[in-house]
Amino acid sequence: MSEDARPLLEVSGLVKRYGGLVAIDRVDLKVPPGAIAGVIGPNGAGKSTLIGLIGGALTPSEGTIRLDGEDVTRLPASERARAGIGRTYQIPRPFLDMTVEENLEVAQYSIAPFIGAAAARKERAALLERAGLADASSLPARALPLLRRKRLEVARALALKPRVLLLDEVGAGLVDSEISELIALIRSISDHRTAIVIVEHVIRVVRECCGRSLVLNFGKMLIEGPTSEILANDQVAAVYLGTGGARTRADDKAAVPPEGAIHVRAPVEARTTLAALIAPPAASAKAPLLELQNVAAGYGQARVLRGVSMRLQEGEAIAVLGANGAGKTTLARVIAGAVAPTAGALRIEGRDVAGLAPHRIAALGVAHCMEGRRIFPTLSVEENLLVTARNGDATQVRERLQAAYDLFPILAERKMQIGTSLSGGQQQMLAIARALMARPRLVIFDEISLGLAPVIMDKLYDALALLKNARMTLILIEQDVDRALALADRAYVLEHGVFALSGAAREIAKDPRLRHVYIGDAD
Amino acid sequence: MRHPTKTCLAAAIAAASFGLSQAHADEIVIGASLPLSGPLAGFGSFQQWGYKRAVDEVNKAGGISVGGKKEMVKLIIRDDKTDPNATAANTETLISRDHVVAMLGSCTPALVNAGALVAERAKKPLVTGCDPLEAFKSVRKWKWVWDIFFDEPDLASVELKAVADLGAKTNMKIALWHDNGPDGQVVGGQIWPNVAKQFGYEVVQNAEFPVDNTQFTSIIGEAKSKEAEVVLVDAITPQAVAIRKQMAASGYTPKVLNIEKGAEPVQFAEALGKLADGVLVGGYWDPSFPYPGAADLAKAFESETKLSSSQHIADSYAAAQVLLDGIAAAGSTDPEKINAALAKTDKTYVVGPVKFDENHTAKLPVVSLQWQGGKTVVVWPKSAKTGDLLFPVP
Amino acid sequence: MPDIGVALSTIASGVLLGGILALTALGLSIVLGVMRLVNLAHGEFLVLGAYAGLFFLQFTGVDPLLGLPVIALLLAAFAIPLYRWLLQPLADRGPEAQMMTMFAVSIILQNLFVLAFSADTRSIARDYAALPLTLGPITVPLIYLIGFAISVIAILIVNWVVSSTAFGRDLRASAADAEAAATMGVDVKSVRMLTFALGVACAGMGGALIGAAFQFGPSSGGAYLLNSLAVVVLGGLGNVLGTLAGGLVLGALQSLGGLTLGDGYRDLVGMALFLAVLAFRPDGFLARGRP
Amino acid sequence: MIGKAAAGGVVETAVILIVAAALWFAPAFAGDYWLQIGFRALIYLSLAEGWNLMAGSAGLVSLGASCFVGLGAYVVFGLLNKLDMPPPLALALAAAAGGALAAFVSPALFRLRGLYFTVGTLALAELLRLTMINVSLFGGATGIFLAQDPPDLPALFHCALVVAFLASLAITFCARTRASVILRAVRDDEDAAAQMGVRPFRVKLAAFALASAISAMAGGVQAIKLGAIEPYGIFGLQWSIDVLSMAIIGGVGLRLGPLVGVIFVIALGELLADYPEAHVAIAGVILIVLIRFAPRGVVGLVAYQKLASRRPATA
Repeated sequence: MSEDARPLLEVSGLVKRYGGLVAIDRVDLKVPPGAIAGVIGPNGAGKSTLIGLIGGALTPSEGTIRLDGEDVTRLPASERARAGIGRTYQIPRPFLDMTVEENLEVAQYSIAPFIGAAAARKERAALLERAGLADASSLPARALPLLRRKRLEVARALALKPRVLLLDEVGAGLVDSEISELIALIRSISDHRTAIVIVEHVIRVVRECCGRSLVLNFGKMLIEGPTSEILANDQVAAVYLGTGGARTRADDKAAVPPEGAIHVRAPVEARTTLAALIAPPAASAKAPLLELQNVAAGYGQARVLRGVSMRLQEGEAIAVLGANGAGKTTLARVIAGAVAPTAGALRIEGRDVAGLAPHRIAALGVAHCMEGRRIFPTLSVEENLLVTARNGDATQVRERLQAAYDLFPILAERKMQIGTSLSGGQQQMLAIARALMARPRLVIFDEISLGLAPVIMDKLYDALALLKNARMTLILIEQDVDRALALADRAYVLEHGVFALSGAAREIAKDPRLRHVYIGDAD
Repeated sequence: MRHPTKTCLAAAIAAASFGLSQAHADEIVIGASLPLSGPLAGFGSFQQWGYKRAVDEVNKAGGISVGGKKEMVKLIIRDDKTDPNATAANTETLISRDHVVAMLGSCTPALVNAGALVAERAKKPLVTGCDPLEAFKSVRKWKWVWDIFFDEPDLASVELKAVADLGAKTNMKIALWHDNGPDGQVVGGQIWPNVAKQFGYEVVQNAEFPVDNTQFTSIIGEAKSKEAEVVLVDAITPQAVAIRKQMAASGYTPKVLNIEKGAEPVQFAEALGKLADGVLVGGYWDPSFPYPGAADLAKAFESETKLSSSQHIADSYAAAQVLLDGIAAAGSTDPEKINAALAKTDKTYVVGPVKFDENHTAKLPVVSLQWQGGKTVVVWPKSAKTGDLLFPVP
Repeated sequence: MPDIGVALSTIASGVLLGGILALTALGLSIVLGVMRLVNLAHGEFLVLGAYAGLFFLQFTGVDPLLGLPVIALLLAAFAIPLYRWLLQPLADRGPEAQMMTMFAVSIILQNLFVLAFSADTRSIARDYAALPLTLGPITVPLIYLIGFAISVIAILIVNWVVSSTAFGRDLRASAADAEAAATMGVDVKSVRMLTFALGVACAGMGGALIGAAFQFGPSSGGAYLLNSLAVVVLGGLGNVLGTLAGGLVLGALQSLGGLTLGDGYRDLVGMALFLAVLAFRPDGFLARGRP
Repeated sequence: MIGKAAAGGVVETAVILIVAAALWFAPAFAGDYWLQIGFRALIYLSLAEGWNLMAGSAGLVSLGASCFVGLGAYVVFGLLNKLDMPPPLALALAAAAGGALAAFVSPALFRLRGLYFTVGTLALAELLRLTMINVSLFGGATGIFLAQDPPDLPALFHCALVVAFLASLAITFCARTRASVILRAVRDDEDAAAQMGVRPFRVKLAAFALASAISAMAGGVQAIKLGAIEPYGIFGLQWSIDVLSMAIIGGVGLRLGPLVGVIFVIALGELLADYPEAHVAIAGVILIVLIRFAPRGVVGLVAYQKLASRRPATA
């Protein structure tokens, strides 16, 4: 990395406007060959937009992008890919109906249609080996779990033999051991001819890989410099990391929440405020609110849950933990009725509800705050909330709306806006409020903190704590073990479709086997 | 790869097994492709009745003597869905799979010609009754196909002749509207302008429209603004209904309104009710015609089907009779001999005398009909008339 | 060049006719927008509505335009089993399966029309359908104005249902993300069934209007399907008010085309416009630019 | 993997060659009826192969087959009547015209994805038909007659065989070589494919133009056989619908789908020909049942059952 080496990737004065909204505002970035640059910032700061602009999926409103001195600003994505810019998607988009190997062929044959078959095969084998997918080469991509799909994203981008590689949140959702593998992989890719740009929430990846980093906030460059300095910078910590992510330091009020959103009232007051959103406890609680007995479920021939049993009493909060692909979300979908169990019993207050349509289960008081938020893009914020408010008269619905707006005042401000025009964190608040609008007996929160900045996670968990105090029955499905265990009464740990561990949250937190589940056999 | 191949094989065998079901050796097989569905399904059902009746009558009388042996006639009818491609395909199938000795035609030039071209190529006789002669002749010099129908110039001039003859007075301004189908172009584009001039009319408008057009407001508006008191229209029934309604809704009522082709079936009057009154249409047949069996034919149709009769039962019935007589005269199922016998046809049928000219056409005489109270009345020529002209159009 | 009275009358009729076209297209728009289904049997539903109007008049003696709500209900009742047995089982099978099923329904219906009602051209003969309405130099058919008014009212009602009622909210939520909607408590199957019924009911009303204003037969459906598709694309998929605007624009431009090039070019102008909009404003010409 | 696919391609090409060569001699012993059926099947096979290429490989569901059939027919008739061109040359030019029209309209049609493309092709066919009807140069609604006498049936059969052969070879190329990977990538996710360096527009255009050229050529052969064309028949929606139902009945995206679909639909038509009053409705019912119970078409049904019986409930 010589000083006079001209930058391989040079972004200058980049602006992206959507109507009146400025998603990227005059961003500059120079990455010389051999360097790895990090881009960090809170959710909604424009990081993925920046990747889209450099990759060519989006067209910039202003500014230029140069690859090795050549202006590629106006080239479509395909031409940029051919010129040597490879990217991954934050949410992997493999070609689902093609095999893993064929996914790589797409890139190979598009840049070199006449490459020798043997050479191409060798190249693919090497790439798959490197990405840890060698055993899956002839599986259809659809069969891969999320984590392996992410690896396929990287392998596929590498098959382009890119000079500039853009990695968008490849670390999200990985456990420690996997992150170590990822870091090793990134380092192995980096050589003196390649420039890499990493957008990442997992700070460890940035810290260990990136020489220099850029912090984005509200589409603007906040600061740029050597990564170690950036991470030590107080300003950065304030906007991005909040309090450093640890609940223990939640007393630090200096952190300005970028979403500025959640109104946290005193618990007592909260209880009355939230009353409209929480179903009163059943008069006579004979049977447990929710009971699963040896439930098995899956998709087609893939069995994901292989017999899980659990009981949940009214007013309890439980956490369901486990590595990626262990079946956590499938469990949530089974309880919500989106996936019918293939075996076993699913009871709500003693009534067998296995195979009941989702809307019937919802009518029994089960609300599901779905993974990925799933905000209806054609409905306004308020309409999104009203969709679930099905079991009340006009007055009750008004009370619930008021309560939801009290919980998340930002939603009241934006109630006439289209739901998906909100930022990620705000959308997550909307998703939570929407689940509550049903005035449910039980809420399943599925990965509500995924991809959010720590400070927003804190705020969301504050809201959950209020709910718990108000004796709402909760199921937390969570990657973030510490947060979930801090809130839950009990926890279940899924491994390969069965509960490997269960018990009081405090016990589980101390149990060494928990670590083993995540690190030992995780995949 | 292997299993689907077997499927193909099985399907092919299935296809083969029904292809082999052949006619009995002691039958004379004739066939027809008719529009039993699609826009022209109305014509097709009349034709089907006419064809079947002629064949049934012959069979009731013991069949036709071929090579000294009486044989029954078998009529195979296929639906062409008002699609010329299907007419052609049906005709091919009739010839190659059903081994017909001769065929009867479909209806309207597009469909008839499609089938006729196949018959011509396969050298099988085909007699048709629903293809105006000029449109028929314009296709080619026919060797195997015979057409019994009216001649467009006759039909095109009949109404103006009638109007002149019956002494109806107008401002002599005439508007001509016609579709751009084969017969529409011949009648409206070529014949009418000349005939109108002959009779001393001033042609103030000559408008052409496609066969599936449904909006005629600008055409009607123009005629109205040019004060045409005589309007001649050549259009199929749906358009005829549309035009009449839209004329009324535009407040335009000429003194003489003639709608060729489309105003002919009863459905025209049924769809329009009172609006149909006064509309003139050329006809080539009416049960009142003094030909053998004319009245009986209409009565038989009406008692069998409970529907109002149409002139299409007569031309189809006559066409089938001509063909059957030709086979009988040939005394053989050899296409060459049947074709030669057809050329010698000279007999009076239910539609009048039939004798083919060198173009393989036999012209039917044309009369002027007018809708009055939901029924057609022959208003001209005086020799055939069954009622008086309603003038002007109410 | 035609005289000014003719020109004005033609354009005025065109715009009014456009309103009627909008009603005929409304059912298609709803079904296409919510269920992503190109309902190839839409034209046949229109024809069915026209027959319903005709027989309604024959049996009850009540004017079919007054009986529109009854006709709408009849058609909706016809649509529900159709959806339940034919379309619902295919809900997760991509758009082609449902589209082809509706095509099969369309040819079956056409065939049944011929068998049951003969292939005759029909028209609902009402006196008001043959009356002109004159305003200065402009003459338009009275029935066009009546049809236009009915159409606007029907479209406004449907728009209100879709944008301001709980059912409309469920409908839009199901259209956007069916799985999430179901999880949020929406009975997606019922919503889709009712949406389909609503679409067919609208088609039935449009058909009865066509029956009174124009003429129809068993095979008239195809032409109306294409015109309706043009209206829907002009107005934007699933955009109820856009359908009205699309109808008006199509009607006006078609009559301009008819005026300057001849009536034969009406449909040609319509199709050219349709393709142009598809090419340059795929969300309909009303849509604001996509972000 | 790639080796296997390539080997499959070689085998497939060989099979096509052998079958085509065998069929070449069919007129010597098959009766006229079988030649007529064979001709129809070959024309439809060409159209259905093209459709399958677009839909199954590039995700373009077309309702515009009639557009290119009609175009091919008019081009061939024009060239034969006005320039007295030899038929093979006229057919080649018809194919070129089909490809050219596809290229010309693709910027408009490809802006649209999914349903819009389908609707767009439908409108395009209608636009072309209306143009032919209204412009007297093209014979208006009367259409055009072929001036010369059409060739005899065996010659026409050979013509159709050549078109179907070329179509099958082209599809084999697209399905068995590297092109297939690129095509499927575009079908699955256009944006992601672009990020892999694939140029989706060109790929879709290539598939669309190839299918259109094949369709136009098939339309030309059909027109020569008819001897007379007019817009309502040759641009009829029936073509598009027939092709679509054949492809769906056979199995979308499956190599043998078009062949099986064509045989099935033609056999069905011939079987029901003796029930003219209800045959359309019966065909409709059969279509509904097949769509419902054979989602991947007849081929998919058979293949899946074999698979299921061989290894129950694993994978």
